[in-house]
Amino acid sequence: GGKSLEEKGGAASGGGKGDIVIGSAGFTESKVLAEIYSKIISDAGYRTTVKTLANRELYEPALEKGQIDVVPEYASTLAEFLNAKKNGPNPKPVASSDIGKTVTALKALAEPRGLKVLPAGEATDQNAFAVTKEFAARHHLKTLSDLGRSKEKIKLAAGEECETRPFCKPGLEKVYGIAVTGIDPKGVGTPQAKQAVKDGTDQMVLTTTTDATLDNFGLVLLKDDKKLQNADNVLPVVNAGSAGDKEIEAALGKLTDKLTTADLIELNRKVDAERQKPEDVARAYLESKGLAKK
Amino acid sequence: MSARSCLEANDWICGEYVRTRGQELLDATVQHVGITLVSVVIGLLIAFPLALVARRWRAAAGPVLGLTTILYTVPSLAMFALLTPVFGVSAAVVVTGLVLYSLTVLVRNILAGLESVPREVREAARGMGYGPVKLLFGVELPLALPALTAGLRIATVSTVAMTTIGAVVGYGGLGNLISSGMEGFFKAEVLTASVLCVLLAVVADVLLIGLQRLLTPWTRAQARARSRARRERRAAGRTAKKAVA
Amino acid sequence: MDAITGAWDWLAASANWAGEKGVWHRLGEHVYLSAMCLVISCLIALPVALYLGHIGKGGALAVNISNVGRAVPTFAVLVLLTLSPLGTAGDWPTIIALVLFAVPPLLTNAYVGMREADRDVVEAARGMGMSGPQLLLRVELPLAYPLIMTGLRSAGVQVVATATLAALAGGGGLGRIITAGFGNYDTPQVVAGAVLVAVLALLVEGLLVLTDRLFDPMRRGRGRARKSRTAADDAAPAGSPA
Amino acid sequence: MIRFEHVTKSYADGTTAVDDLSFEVAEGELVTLVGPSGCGKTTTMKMVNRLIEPTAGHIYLDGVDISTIDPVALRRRIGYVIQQVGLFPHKTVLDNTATVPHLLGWPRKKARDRAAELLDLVGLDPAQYGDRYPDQLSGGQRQRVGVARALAADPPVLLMDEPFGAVDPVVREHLQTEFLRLQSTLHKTVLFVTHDIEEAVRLGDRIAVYGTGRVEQFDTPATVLGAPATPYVAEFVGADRGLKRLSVTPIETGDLEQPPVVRLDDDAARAAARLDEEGAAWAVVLDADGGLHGWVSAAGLKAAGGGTETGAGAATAATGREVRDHARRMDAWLPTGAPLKQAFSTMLQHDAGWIAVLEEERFLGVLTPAALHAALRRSTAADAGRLARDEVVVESVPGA
Amino acid sequence: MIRFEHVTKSYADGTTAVDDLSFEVAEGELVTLVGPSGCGKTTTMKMVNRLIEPTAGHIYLDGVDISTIDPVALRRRIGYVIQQVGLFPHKTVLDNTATVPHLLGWPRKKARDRAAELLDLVGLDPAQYGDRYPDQLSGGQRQRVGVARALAADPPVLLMDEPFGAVDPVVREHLQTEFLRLQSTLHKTVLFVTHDIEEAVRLGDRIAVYGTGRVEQFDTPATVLGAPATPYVAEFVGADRGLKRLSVTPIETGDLEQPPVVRLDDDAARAAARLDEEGAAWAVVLDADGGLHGWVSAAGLKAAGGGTETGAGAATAATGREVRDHARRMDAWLPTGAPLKQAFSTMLQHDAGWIAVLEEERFLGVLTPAALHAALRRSTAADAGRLARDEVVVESVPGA
Ligand SMILES: Nc1ncnc2c1ncn2[C@@H]1O[C@H](COP(=O)(O)OP(=O)(O)OP(=O)(O)O)[C@@H](O)[C@H]1O
Ligand SMILES: Nc1ncnc2c1ncn2[C@@H]1O[C@H](COP(=O)(O)OP(=O)(O)OP(=O)(O)O)[C@@H](O)[C@H]1O
Ligand SMILES: [Mg+2]
Ligand SMILES: [Mg+2]
Repeated sequence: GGKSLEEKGGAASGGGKGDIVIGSAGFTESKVLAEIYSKIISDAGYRTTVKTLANRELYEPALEKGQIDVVPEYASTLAEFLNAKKNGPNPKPVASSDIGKTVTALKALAEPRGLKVLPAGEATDQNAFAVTKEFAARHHLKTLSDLGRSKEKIKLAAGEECETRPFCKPGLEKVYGIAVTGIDPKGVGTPQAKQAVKDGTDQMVLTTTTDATLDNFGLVLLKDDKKLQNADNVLPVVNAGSAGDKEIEAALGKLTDKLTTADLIELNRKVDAERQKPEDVARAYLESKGLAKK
Repeated sequence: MSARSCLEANDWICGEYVRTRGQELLDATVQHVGITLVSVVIGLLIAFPLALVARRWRAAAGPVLGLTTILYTVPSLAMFALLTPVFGVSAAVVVTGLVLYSLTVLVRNILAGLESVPREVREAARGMGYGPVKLLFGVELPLALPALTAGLRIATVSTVAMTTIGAVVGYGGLGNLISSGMEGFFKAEVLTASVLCVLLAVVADVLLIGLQRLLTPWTRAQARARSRARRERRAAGRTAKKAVA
Repeated sequence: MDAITGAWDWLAASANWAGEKGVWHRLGEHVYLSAMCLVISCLIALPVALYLGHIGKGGALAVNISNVGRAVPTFAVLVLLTLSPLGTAGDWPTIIALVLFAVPPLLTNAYVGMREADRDVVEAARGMGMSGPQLLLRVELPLAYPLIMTGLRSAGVQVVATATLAALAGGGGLGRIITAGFGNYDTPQVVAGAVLVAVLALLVEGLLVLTDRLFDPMRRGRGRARKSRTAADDAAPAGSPA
Repeated sequence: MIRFEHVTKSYADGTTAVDDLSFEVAEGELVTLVGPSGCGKTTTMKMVNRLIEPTAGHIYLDGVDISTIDPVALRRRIGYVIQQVGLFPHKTVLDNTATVPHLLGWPRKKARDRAAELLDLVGLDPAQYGDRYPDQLSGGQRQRVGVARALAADPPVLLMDEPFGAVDPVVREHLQTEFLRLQSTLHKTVLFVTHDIEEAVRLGDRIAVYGTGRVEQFDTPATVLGAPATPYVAEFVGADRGLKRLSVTPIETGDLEQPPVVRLDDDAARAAARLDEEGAAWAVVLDADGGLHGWVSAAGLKAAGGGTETGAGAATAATGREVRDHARRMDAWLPTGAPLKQAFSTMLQHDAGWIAVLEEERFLGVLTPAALHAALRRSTAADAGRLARDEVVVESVPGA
Repeated sequence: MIRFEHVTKSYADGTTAVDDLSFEVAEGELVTLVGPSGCGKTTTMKMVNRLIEPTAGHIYLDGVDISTIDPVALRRRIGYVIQQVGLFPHKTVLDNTATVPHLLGWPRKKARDRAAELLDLVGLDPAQYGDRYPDQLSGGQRQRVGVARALAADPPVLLMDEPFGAVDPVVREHLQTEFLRLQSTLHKTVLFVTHDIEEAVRLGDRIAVYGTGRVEQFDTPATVLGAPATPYVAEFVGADRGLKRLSVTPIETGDLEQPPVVRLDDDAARAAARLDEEGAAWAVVLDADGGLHGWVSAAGLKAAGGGTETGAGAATAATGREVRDHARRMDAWLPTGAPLKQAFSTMLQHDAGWIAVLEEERFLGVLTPAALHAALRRSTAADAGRLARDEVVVESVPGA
């Protein structure tokens, strides 16, 4: 859609190349990433705005329609989402812990929808499980394997879907031998889910690796030492029509190359623990990596 | 240093938060007020004819009320998911959703208000040659105002609260802050935005009470006369005192 | 369209109705939760509204205060309650959040209804020597009845619709069908859940309308009066210029 | 007993509706309040059952200051017919009527029976109207239900604010009669507002005539009509108050004229001669026992008598010989003590220029229009001068 | 013109309120409806302005079937005073009154001025009451506002349902007078419900007496009173309907008596002699121009005349020589054509046994109670027989 972009750019005042809407999901990491994307793309000469939509159900259709042009995404999650969308609920999984295969599968699902999946980088934000510090200390837990060995009965705070997802309850039972007695459907990484673990109502909570509020609830992550989780590497997904430009791809590519999981954790921490604003955090990050235009 | 710690310590109340995010709070509040106002006004404009239809044709009453009920039960996520393709990602999505939600209360209360107009008053008006429209606006509506405003108050306050669910498409006013605060467990953000929300609701409610007072002077004729008499007495007392002095 | 046929299929599958996660069970939870909230709300709102409406004082303030309960999104209230010490108290956070939400329409409408009762009639009743409670129960309440019922119906429908939020706090109810659908990217299930909620709300509404008719203190009178009135209203001239 | 002591009521906007009112209604007395629209009658009533609190002054019921009585208990003792009727729209006519009995905890059956009885009393068939709602009644029917409702629990005190204002004369007459009948046995203490002076006169033991906010005259109906205390009262009770006195002035023996009296079996000729002698055109005819039979005209007697003398046939002579053969019947008569109004109406109704007045069976004399007029004038003068009636000589402008 | 043709109205519950009603109200005619409570008067009214639709039959207004007229347009032409008053509680008294002018789009100022004028007409000072709400008025005041409201836009047709039911006699009299004055210039077509037969008689060109759902008699007031068509009507208009005829029967020359007449400057002695001769106790005294001066008693004249003859002092003789010196003034008199009721009241008020009747300034004769009675009887008989009044000879039972 370069041509159309040029036309757009021509019409736009200020000599910009066009308007790009970056979508973000409702959680911190997505917001920061969206801000970073926004900065980079605007440095590349586009006019950008960020729109926050609660979840994928809302922004993905908007992305397909071109109401949103770019979204920071996670390879496996998006793949499964599109998989379900195409094949109905509970289809044969396409995502795995292998990032390459996952991205290939994702591309296959995305392209027919007019979505262009840009290359994935090293940074990942996978699902992860957390328990209270005391619980971990009492039972000497560092990894999920430790938990499996401890034979503790576990009530898991997660989404209802955990029941069937291979990476969740079935995986925990099969791969780690953890005795999951039940699922408390308080959502993935929601405050109430973490609170339930803190209160002792539940013993473990499903959250993400980059969750920076765990400290607030006195929780620690258990390491996924047997690679149960899918490869949820961060990658930009764009609407092929409205944001398929090489320039955008190139600009985002530079970022993807530099971004690491540690960076994500740090970014989240700055927002969720230090309570800085996402846009400030984004700017500071880009400057520190020398990606920002002066 | 201490201010910093209040943000980092994640206190419920944090001055630093208000200081650093003043603009953000203001923007959110403005957006909140705007969306609420537009939604309530449009809601009223739609609810009114619906109520009239329900009153005029008794057979329509069931379907109209049923429809507003169904609309109210559509989960907000689903509602917005359905509306976004139509309106794009915009405030219109939120406004439309809120309008549809507000109909339940408004239609019902307008209907109840209109039904409560005393018979002989209605009859006198019709006997004088009030046409249906004049009758409605000149007689029934003013007399239905108390019930109507009761509904409007509930609808407005509810809409103030429900505007926050607009956060799912990024147009939730203070709701954007509440949901992001909730997500990041940012207590000060959640509390400040919630308090602002409550304040907005209270202010809107008080404004509506004021509006109703203004529009229904007859209900307070007695009280007004009393206070005027009191004022005059006081004034008289003052002049008397002056005269003595 | 897919979603709708899918939802139909989902609803038609008997497997989805049975068991602990089945519709029947969720429906039971939902009804229980809604009824509980409605009853508690009535127990709180009606006495206050009737009393204040009867003495004619303090109503504006009470309505104002109760409205605060509705000013914060129920969802936020629910989460905050869950995070508070009450969080471990089972359904209570949900119930409290819903009660806060259901009280204002009940309170406001009942209060306004009481205040709007025909003065001549109330005066006649007072002149007859009705005590405060008698005046309230025998005259003002019946006269306020239509508006009270309006409040109850609004509250009822809204509570049924909003009780889906219980799912967010890990509670039961039809909301669970919806959230589970979301989690599994199962749109038909989401739609099916929403339809169930809508149907339940309609049923509740219908039930309340029936109760309304059944207990209407002047059910016969109103019906007849209405009939004759509309008869006159409807008799618009066939060939009239207007 | 109800006593007003310097009672004043000013409304919030400064209107003084009642100003320094003092009067007393004795136990078992029925006092009617009349006065111009807006003069404070309703306000007075409502202060008695404390629907309105006076701005100043005190009201006593049976000697107790009502401001010390619990309003609810007070109102239970007082039946109240509100001016605006104020029926309960949500209750049937029967239930409306049974309201106070219900309140007082009567058994359901008894309350309903009582209500039905009272509906009957006010002329509404309980079977036909009992189950209707007020909406389905005419204006006058509603008002009557209001009256029935106030009377249902038989309260010792009644406040009635224009209770019969919207009913037709026939029903009103019926209601007044019923009410007087009740009152004569039950002796309730009643304040009764009416705009109908005739009603005030008919029902009231005393009448309170209100000026604006004040009582201008408080006296018996006859006195108010006959001797208005002020020109204002005179105007209010009406330019035709003399006529209204017709209803309150009784026929007295002194007012009667004594026309010639003949017996049925008197000889016709002799009777004719007597009339001739007295210069009378007619005579009253009594029967053998002294009861009223009718009248006979001088002309008729003379014609008959002449016929006999000039030698007509035996049959004529036989039929013409006695007064009986010439007398005409006259059934109408009045007892002494009947109001003059009745006398007047009866005369007109029977198209007569006089009416006989009897005491028991005994003929006392006849009342003629002129005598009626004189009686009325005398009674007016008597009340004005507060004299016994027979002390008054009507002579200022002589009668024809 | 309003014409009812076989109009029937049955309510939903089966009550037939109006049954096959047919009558006609002429253009500019005022017809009063009287009848027992619940007989269908209000129903009749409401059918005229289509607040109620008849079950059967047709109503024509100026020849047009009203069912073909848009109800709103129809009602704008018809002023309606509702029985329950029905003021708008949310509007001030002034705004209530200005309602229809506003509806008709009069300029604001004009509408308000007109409203103020009408409030004045019904006896409510616009400055004092204009800004009040109905709640702050007494019952009678509310009703008057209702009347003012219906009259405000000067509609050619009026429906008035007991418009003066709650006001006192003085105000009512005032309202009636004003209303008659308006009617005499504006000639509206009016249906007027009242429970006050006197009002019906006074205001109505014709009276429709309702039985239950039907018109029992529809005729002029005098006929209805004098010759009730059925016993029912007779009972309804009252046992004292003869008395009520006082208001509708005018004084006619034929009713008058001719007492001796003397002039102010007649010689007293000669006048005394004349009275003696005629056997009269008094004489009417006229002044030099033939105008009424007063009366003189035979006894007074004789005493004076006797004095002169028996040679009293010159002074006495001088003062006693003319009638002037013995005559007493009598200011009250009546014009011919005044109703008998007025004559009766005036006689009582001036405590007189007779009243002079003048035509312009000319003395025609005097009315005495007996003559008044005779006149009343004659007029009743005339109406009953539908005869000219002077054809009737009152003799059935002679006067005293
Ligand atoms: N809505 C109704 N349903 C049934 N019957 C009714 C209804 N309205 C009036 N009626 C009956 O119809 C009859 C006529 O009523 P209407 O109001 O015309 O009487 P009215 O002559 O005006 O009496 P009033 O002088 O007491 O006002 C009454 O017997 C009344 O009970
Ligand atoms: N709430 C009020 N505020 C101010 N003035 C009032 C109020 N109520 C009544 N008034 C005035 O007080 C005066 C007395 O009213 P009240 O109702 O006692 O009159 P009433 O004698 O019953 O008259 P009616 O015969 O017309 O019913 C009236 O002039 C009225 O306008
Ligand atoms: Mg009054
Ligand atoms: Mg009527």
